[in-house]
Parts: sequence; structure tokens; C-alpha cells
Amino acid sequence: MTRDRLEGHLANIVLYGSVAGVLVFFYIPILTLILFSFSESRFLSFPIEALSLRWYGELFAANDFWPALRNSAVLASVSTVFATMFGIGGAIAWIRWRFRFQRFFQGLTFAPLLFPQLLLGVVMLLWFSVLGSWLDFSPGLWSAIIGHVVYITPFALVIIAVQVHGFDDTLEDAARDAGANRWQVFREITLPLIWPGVFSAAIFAFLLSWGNFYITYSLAGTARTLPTFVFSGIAVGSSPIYPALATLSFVPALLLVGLADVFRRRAAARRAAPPKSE
Amino acid sequence: MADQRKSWRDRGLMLATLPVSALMLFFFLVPLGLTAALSFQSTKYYRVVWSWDTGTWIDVFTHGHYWSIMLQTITMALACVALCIIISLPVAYALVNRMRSVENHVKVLIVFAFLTDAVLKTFGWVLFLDRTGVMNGMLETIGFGPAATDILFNPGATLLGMVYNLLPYTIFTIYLSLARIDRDLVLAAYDAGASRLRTFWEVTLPLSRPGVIAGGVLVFVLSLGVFLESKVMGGGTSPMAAELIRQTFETRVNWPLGAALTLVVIAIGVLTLGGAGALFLHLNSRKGTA
Amino acid sequence: MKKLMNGMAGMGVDRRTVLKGGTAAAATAAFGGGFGMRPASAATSMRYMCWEGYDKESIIGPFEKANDAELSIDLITDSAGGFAKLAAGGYRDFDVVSSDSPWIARMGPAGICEYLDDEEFADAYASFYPQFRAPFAPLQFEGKATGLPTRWGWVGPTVNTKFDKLETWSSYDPCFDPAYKDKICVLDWGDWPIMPMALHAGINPYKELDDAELKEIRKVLRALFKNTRALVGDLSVAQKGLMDGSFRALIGGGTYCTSALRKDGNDHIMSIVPEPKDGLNQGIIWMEATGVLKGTDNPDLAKDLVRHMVSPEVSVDLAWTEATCNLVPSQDAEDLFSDEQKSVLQMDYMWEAWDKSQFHDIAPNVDEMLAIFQEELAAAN
Amino acid sequence: MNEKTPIIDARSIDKFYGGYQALKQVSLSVHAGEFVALVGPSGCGKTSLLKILAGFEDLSGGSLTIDGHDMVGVPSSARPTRMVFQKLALFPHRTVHQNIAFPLKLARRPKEEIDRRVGEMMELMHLRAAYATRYPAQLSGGEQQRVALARSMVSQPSVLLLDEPLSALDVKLKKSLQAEIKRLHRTVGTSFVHVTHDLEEAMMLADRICVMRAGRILQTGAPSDIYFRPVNGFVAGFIGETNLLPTRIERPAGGLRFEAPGLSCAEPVLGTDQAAEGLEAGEAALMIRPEMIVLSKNAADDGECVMEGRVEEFFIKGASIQYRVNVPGVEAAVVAEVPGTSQPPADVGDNVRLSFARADLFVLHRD
Repeated sequence: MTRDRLEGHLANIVLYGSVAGVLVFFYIPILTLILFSFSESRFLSFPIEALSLRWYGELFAANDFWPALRNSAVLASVSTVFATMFGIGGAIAWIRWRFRFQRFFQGLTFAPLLFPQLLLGVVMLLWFSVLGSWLDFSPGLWSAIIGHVVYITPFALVIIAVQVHGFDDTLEDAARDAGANRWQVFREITLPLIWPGVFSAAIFAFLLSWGNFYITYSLAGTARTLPTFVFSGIAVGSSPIYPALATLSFVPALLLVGLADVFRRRAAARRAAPPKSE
Repeated sequence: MADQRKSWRDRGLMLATLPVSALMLFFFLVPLGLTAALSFQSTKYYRVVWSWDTGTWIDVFTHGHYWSIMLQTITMALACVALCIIISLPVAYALVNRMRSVENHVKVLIVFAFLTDAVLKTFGWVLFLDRTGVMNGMLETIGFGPAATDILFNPGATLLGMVYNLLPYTIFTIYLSLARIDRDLVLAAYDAGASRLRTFWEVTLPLSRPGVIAGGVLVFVLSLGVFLESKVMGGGTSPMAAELIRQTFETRVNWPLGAALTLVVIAIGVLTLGGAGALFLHLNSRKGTA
Repeated sequence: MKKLMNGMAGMGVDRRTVLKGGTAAAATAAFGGGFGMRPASAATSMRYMCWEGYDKESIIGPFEKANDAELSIDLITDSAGGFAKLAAGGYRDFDVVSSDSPWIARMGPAGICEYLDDEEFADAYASFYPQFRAPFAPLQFEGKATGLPTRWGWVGPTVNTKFDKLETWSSYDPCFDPAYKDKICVLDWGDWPIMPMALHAGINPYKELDDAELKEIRKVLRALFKNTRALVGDLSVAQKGLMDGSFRALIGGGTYCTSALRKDGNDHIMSIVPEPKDGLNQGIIWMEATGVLKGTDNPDLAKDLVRHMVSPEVSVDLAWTEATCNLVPSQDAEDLFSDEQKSVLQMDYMWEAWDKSQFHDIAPNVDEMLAIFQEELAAAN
Repeated sequence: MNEKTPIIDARSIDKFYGGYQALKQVSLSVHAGEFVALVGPSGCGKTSLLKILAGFEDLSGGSLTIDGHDMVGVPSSARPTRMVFQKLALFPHRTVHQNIAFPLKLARRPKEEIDRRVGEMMELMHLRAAYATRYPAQLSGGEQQRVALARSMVSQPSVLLLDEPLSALDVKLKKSLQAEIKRLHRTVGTSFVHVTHDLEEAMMLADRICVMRAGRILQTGAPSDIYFRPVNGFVAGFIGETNLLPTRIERPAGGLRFEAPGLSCAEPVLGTDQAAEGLEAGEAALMIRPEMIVLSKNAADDGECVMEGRVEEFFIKGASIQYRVNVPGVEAAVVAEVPGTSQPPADVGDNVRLSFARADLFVLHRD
């Protein structure tokens, strides 16, 4: 009995400790960046001697910051829309339907998830340069969008598939029975019911695209997004502005994640009262 | 889950599958084929010569250093997988069994950290671990000598960065498989007189295996593709496969060689997946006959 | 890379301008061009690929205003990568490029850059130091110049004199001294760290090399990696390490690394060139040049931008940027520098460095050397 | 019963799922205002038939008309039928009002009409007006049932199809909703087709019961027919407990002569109305319902037919007491149900006499 209690104490220490440890671990670099973003010095060493907003100013004044910000926003929004749309159709086809070549379809839409991003980017870059030489164009933001959609769609698909998996078919039957055509069934019943999944997929897609480095790096051609802007900036040594940039780039991520949480909670509240029978 | 059989004449099916299939075929499968084709070409003065020979592959197979880098990459990937699983198990277990009330907050915190820009976070680690970084600064203020730690610029630092960036994958896959375990099974084990540890060992751990395997495979495959961590945190002196590929494409501008090396890494990943799949089936079939 | 394109085209479809009015061109116009640029309010817009510094508002702004033009900038992070990007078809999107001189020199023969007539730029050449006047050999191919030099400096050990005496680094010997184990930082900038090591081994890497010489280079690199603590692509990390003494010398960086530190008042940090060894200069002069890309829609404006970059006033500005400070070829600019700036740029030392250096040129065996570098790096662990 | 043209006329319907035949030559007609129950064990085809009526499944052979229109190829949304689903299929993301209004909204009825009709339906189903803004998950099981009924009735279909909607409820709630459905049927006059595996429920609700087994309709008839005049042992045994005694019959003119081991009757002859249709002479089964049997320890207590045996066990069920009696010569224990008293008339091991009227015997096919 005492042994069991001792084990229990130990288990609690390990369990709570591991969660706390992992959270600290995850936030070390993030907090470090936020801290250094207010450093006055050009060289980011600790302890920080003076605090200032100097590097925020430098960041806003940087020539290529604004285009990079805009590119990131365009890239992330467009990729999100496509990846989410493909994810919805793909997830329904994956889970709810049976059709010829389904295995092939599932493999094809899942495979990019298992590819190292850089390699995915590289093979696509090779293809784009071939296409480019045939059709006389060169890679740019649009090819990065295609790359992001290829990379992110499987993520979106899997997230939505989880939601579709719990879907009750008879709800659609009921809607059809009530006189709804296919589109009405989809719009009025299917979509609202898988919406939590679609919403999280969209948030996830946006953030994956927003923070993506490897694929953008390979495919964006001359267009620069925030992550590639950071990488090239660090490489040539003008690093003091990047903690400031990091701090700013956490803001949209924070907003989206917070929004997702609020949304999820509202949905949960709606279904708060458990059904009293069944 | 009803099986709705759909014919390819069904408009819904076409709408749901054809655009995404076309995208994946044209921008994923075709490029992969092209990469294979490119690896059979040669290069001269930074230009690809359309020569259709196996020179590049001979080059790949006769140069030991490509393989030592591959081996190094696989070793690092395996170490990363092991660390990720070991760290994730208690975290996922705690989330499922102990922290119901704050579970969602913790998940949100992890997701947020996971989804922010990897380049910046890696850079943040450098600022933290650097000789004049936050960690040494803090150690110094509590009485350790200057530059008490020297973690950056070695394979350990690379590994730290990899674990940092890939840990969420195992946490979430293991979390999902643990959350699916029927609580009654655990209670049944207690009821049979098993201690907590024994219950964890005999019931929970075996049942979490799908999550462990899925997360492990995902982390392994993704580890094959990292280069930021080895470049920025590892000090670049022990390059990983992806860094080798990047150098080959960018610094040496040798596309056939880069394509061949890319295929080697992809092959390693695919073989691993196949192996993991076979292992999974084997374990399941054993369970079936037992 | 042009060959790549032609080779690919050989697979069936010819590269045709027919498509210029077609969907692909429309898509390129809509996405490829559009997203990268600010909405064009000016009469002409140009795309400029360059290293950091060339994009300063104080340099670009006046040019844009004077010519009613809009420049969109693409920063290079690595010369070979920039070359690859242009060669992969990117040159069609760009008008002007500023990159490392061997790469600019390659762009003429590769059909990426226009050749520039020395006569047209006579005024500019006249304002240069004699060493840079036309015909300026390093940028010439069969008597035609590919671009004009814009910034320069030298590559040699970068030393913190708080920790080391300058004399210690009158040769690269300490790189191989066990006392300096784990104290050497090699910059991960393609061939930059390889060349000084080849010179140290008594080999001129800028000429055709035989197997025995490549073997020597392999040996010297292997020895270097024994003492190397980090291979760093991030300049700020290198600078920080140099300041706090984790790195006792940076190899392959030179003045490009030093100047920002000196500008911040750290004049105890210096880049020098080692003494000539067996008649072989041990220093390397690096240079950036600016060229006009083939097929630009605005050839005159592009050439004006080149002239703008080498004019004395702009040269001074270009020399003095946020991240790095570098020398410029313009003699007329020298008087415009303050004494403090001259000191930061180590101007008193520049001609000595020049005299003790090789010119960083096209190295015929660079690919083999890079492969060896990679190989030895992999073997070092 | 209305003998005009039926609302539903299904003829010789076959249904195949791959190689498996779920329905075999099923014919069914339902008249206006009629309440028909489809009963049978799971897998008997009753739900397949309902889905074919609703239009969720195509029929593989045969014909189907509803309201005089051929229904082959007509989607469910265009049929004059509405369905109440087994799991109710209330839309969890819509309020009660929105759920009930859904069919009207799809039919683009004006808002005033929708509100009025929904209000009427809620009133009819005894749903409190305050529930209109609640979500289904916030209602009790019975309330959810009423919402589901309201949603299916709101657009005034010609036929309401009910797919075992009460199967998941507890007994008490089930009883009250059965009464509710019965009342609803009387009020609206719509034809109901109700699928259930519970014959008791079917008997309580339906005008006509259709017993199915293995894809076929075994018997269609009024509840009393099904109970007292089953076509075979399967139908007879489908509700409650019954005694089936193996017997041999002969058919002299105008009657049936029977002979069963362990059973002695003063005059072993029955009228032909006491036999299932198409019964031939030979092996058959004699059915006697347990509640028709009188049990006594007293040999003097006489009846037209008598069996003697020993009490194996008995259960006090409250309103009645059930005895299981071993009768020599009869394989299965004979079940007798006697009115409940505080003093059971016999104990385990007692020898008893089971007697009943000859008119309560019914001869049917053995199966």
C-alpha cells in the first residue's frame, strides 16, 4: 500500500514535471527572442545593457520587410483557401465513400506529408524550372503557393478526416428526406457539422504556410516571405532586427490560435448538456 | 460509417477528388519522376548536360562521404525519434489522465509554439545557448563562472534543435492513441491487483503503440529533411543529408548529383516507412494469433 | 544552366515566344511579377538582384526619383545561389545584378548578362583608382567587360587583437596549431574559406589544378577541420564569437566581417593578409561588381543604375551600410570619407593588402574543391 | 378499412446487396390513413423495405407507386414521404425551431407560414414553446423524439415512415411515446408505416401488421389475426410466450381431428376456422396461449382438454404467475399463466392439471 502510494507520488512528479518541462522547453527560444527584441545593442548578448525599441524602427524601415510581410500574407491566405477546400473534398472521399482507385487516391494525397519539406521543395523546383523553360516563365510567389498547397493539403485532409470520421450519415439522409438537394445537404448539414474540423484545418494550414521556410526557400523564386527574409538576413549579418520581427510574427499566430480556442469552446458549450437518453 | 459506393460518373466524387489528384499528380508525382530522370544527367561548368548516363550514380556510390553523411543523418534521426518518444510518453499520459482541466490550455500552448516560424525559433535557441547568451548569463548570476556551458556548435546542439522542432508530432500522435484507450481496461488492471507502474507497463504502453509508431515514423522521416538545425545550431561541422543536398544544389550547382542524393534520402525514408508498416502488421498479426 | 534549359527544351517543346501572349505569360505577369513588386506607380519598374547594402533607401531612392522608376530588390544570400537562380531562368525577370565578381564574370559568357562597352563608361572608369581602370581584367572575357566593380576588400584572417597579436597571424599556421583547437571559425561561404587554405598549401587555386594539387588541398582542409569549432553561415554569430573569444580567427571572411565590428568601435578587431609565402601571395582580393542582365526591357536605365552605383557620392554611401562596411573602387570617393570611416575601412592598409594578394577570380576547379571541402567536412566527425 | 386505391402500392419487390438478397418478392399496399407496422427480427428486411419506400435505396426488381406516381428513380427529397430515423437524426447544430422548420425552409415557404406551422407542430407534440431556441443535445430523449416527429410531420407528408424510433428508449418512456404516436396518427390522418422488432408495440399501434422474416412477408393482418391466427410457429412465437404442441391432424369434412401426445380432449375435433390457411393433413402444431390455461392441483377441476404434469418452476410476475410444467410426452415445458395471488396455487414438484377450452386451440404449420 505504501509502495503504491510512493509510486503514485513519483508518477505525479514525473508526469506534471514532464508537462511543465516541455512547456518551458517550447517557450525558451520564443521568450529569448522577445527579450532580445528590446535590446539596444547591435550584438545580442546577455545580460542586456539597455532597452530600446530601436530595432523595431529599423525593421519597419527595412526596404524588403513590407513586401515580405505582404508576400507571407498572400501566400498563407491563398494556400489556406486551396488546401482547406481540397482537404474537405479529400477527407469526405477518404472516409465516407468507396470508389475505384480509392487506395491510389489515398496514397497520392497522403504521400507529401511523409516527404522532407526541403526535398519536396527541391523536386518541385526542378519541375518548375523545366516548365519555366518550356513556357517561358520563372518561379515566383505563385509556384510557392502551389508548393504550399501540395505540402499542406495532406495536413488539412487528415485533420478534417478526423472530424468526418465521427459523422452520422443519417443526418444527411434526414436532410435529403426533408427535401434538400445535394448542394443544400452539403451546405446546410455536412459543412456545418464538419466545420470545427474545417476551421482547425484552416488555422493549421495558415500557420504552417505562414511559418514555412523550406518550401518557400526552394520555390518562391525572387519573392521573399518573412521566414526567407529572416534566413537571408541572418546570413548577411544584420540580425538585430530579427528578434523584433519574431516578436511581431508571433502576433498573428497568437491571434489565430486564440481565436480557434474561443471558437472551439463555444462549440463545446453548445453541446454542453449531454443527451439524457441513449 | 456507411460505405457509400460511388461511381466515377458521380459529380460529387469528381469534384472532391479530381482537382486535388491533378494537383498531386502534376506537382508531386511528375516532379518526382523528373528528379529521377535528372539524376542520370551530368554537369559541366554549372550547366546540366543532357547525357543520360550513370556517372552521377557511380559518383554517389563510390564516394564514401555521402554515405557517412547519410549514416550520420540516420543516426541523428534515430536518436531524435528515441528522445521524442521518451519525452512525449509522460507528457501525453499526463495530458490524458491527470490534467483534464487544463489539457486544452496546454495543447493550445504547444500548438502555438509548434506553429511559429522555425527559422526564428532556431535563431532564438542560438541566442539562448550562446556563450554570451541568456543561459550562461543566468548561470553566471547564480554563481557559476563565465561561460559555464558550451552547448552550441556540436551534434548535441543539432539534436536539441531537432527534438525541439519535431517533438510536437510525437506528443500529439501518442496523445491521440492514449486518449482512445478505454478507461475500463486500466481500471480492470487495477482491479486485478496491478500497481500503477505495472498497469502502465502492461496495459497503457502496449495500447499506445499505434501512436508511438506513427509519431516515430513521422519524426524519423522529417528528421531526414532538416538542415536549419545542423547549420545554425550545430555549427555546420557535421552536416546532415539535407544540408548536403542544399550545398549540392546551391553552392556546387550540381543538379544531377543533388537529384540523386535527394532520391537516396527519399529511398531511406520510404524503406523506413515500409519497414515500420511491416513491423506494425507483424505485431498486429501476432496479437491476433495469441 | 542555359544548357539545362536547351536540353529540357529538347525533350519535345521548343521554347517559344509564341506563348508570350498566352496563359502562361499572363500567369507570370499576374503572379510571378505582380506579387513581388510594389504597385507600380512609376513610369518604369526594374528588378534588381544584389547583396545587402545596394538596396539602401538613400541609394535607391534618389535614383528612383530622378528616373521616375521603381526598383524592386531581391537580396542575394549566396553568390552561387544567386547565379543559379538567374541561370534557371530568373535573368528574364531581372534587369540589374550586383554580385561577387567571379560570378558576374561568368554571366557574360553564360549569356545571362549583357557585355558593357568600356567607352560608354569611360567617365566612371576615370574616377576609379588606377588598379580598377579599363580594361579591368577580372571582369573581362575575350576583351569585353561584363560589369563594373562596385565594392571590394580582402580575405585574410580576422583577428581580435585583445586575444592575439597581429604578428601571430602573419601566416595561417595557427589554424593548424593544436593550441588553437576548437578556436577557429570557418565561414560557410562556398569557396571563400577554401582559397586561402589552398594558397597556404602553396597552390594557386585560380588556375587549372592537377590531381596532386587537389590532394594537397584535401590535406590542408583536413588539417583545418581538426581545429575548426564551427562552420558558420551567419555573420552575426561569427562576429559575436570573435568578440567574446570563442573564435580566435575567422577564416574566409576578411574585411566583410570586420568592418561592422570596427564601426561599432571595436578597432581592436582587424582583418589582415598573411605574408607572401614562397613567392605566392597569401591574401585574396574579393570584389563585387554590377552588371546588366540580358534582355532587360530598359537597357539605358539599367546602365544608368550601374553608373549611379559607381558614382563617388553613392560609392561612399554604398561603402557604409548597416551590416558591413567595404571599400569602393572610386578614387574620387576617398576624400568624401571621414577619418573615422577611413580607419574603420583600414584604408591605410588597403594597398599593402592589395599588393600581397591574389585576385578572387574564376577558379576552374572550384567544383572539385567544393566536393573535397564537403567530403573532408563529413569525414571530420 | 378503406378499400380505394392504396397510397403505397409495392409489388413483387426484390432487393439485392451484391450477391445477398435482402427482399424477395415483397408486396405491400398501404391505404390512406392506415397505420401499418412492419415487424420481424433484425435482418428480416423490414428496414430495407422502409428505405426503399423512403427513396434511400433503389429497388432491384418489382414496382413501387406512391400516391399513384411511379417512384422508381425518384429521390427521397421529391417523394411525398417523410421519415423518422432510428437515431432521430436531429441536426445538432440547429435549434429545435430550426430543425422543425428545415423542410419548410427548403420548400421556400414564407417566414410567417414557417413560424406558424412550427408553432402548431410544437403544440401538437406537447413541446414547450421555450424549447424553440434550444439545441437537441439540451433536450431529454423523449423531447428529442417529439422534435423528430414534429420535423417529419411539419410539411404534411402523405406517408410517415418510422424506423424503430422508440427502440432505444426505456420501457416507461416508450409506452408514453407509443400513446403519443397513436394520438398523432388519429389527429393528422396521415398513413404511417412503422418498423419495429417489438410485436407488442406493433399490436398496440397498428391497424395492420406485416410480419417479415428473411426477406419475405410471412403474414399481413389485423393485430388480433396475428395474435390468435398466426400462419406458423414463427409468427406465433414472435410475441410473448406460447405453447406449440407437435400434433398430427386429419381433415374429415368440416373439421380437424387432432392427436397430440400428453393431451387428452374429450372430443379432439376443431372447426376449420381454428386452423391456419392452407393447412394440409399431417404433421402440424397445436397452439395454446398460456393465459388460456387453467392450472389446478384438484383433479375434479375439469375442462374440455386436459394435460397432467409436474411443476418445474414458477415465477411471480406481479399481475400473473407463470408456471412451467413438465408434461410427459411433451418435449418443452408447457407454460401456463394464471392470475396473480398472494398464495400460488401450486409449488415446485406438485402434480398439477392443466385444462383449457377446446375453442382456444389453434392449429398451424409446423416450421
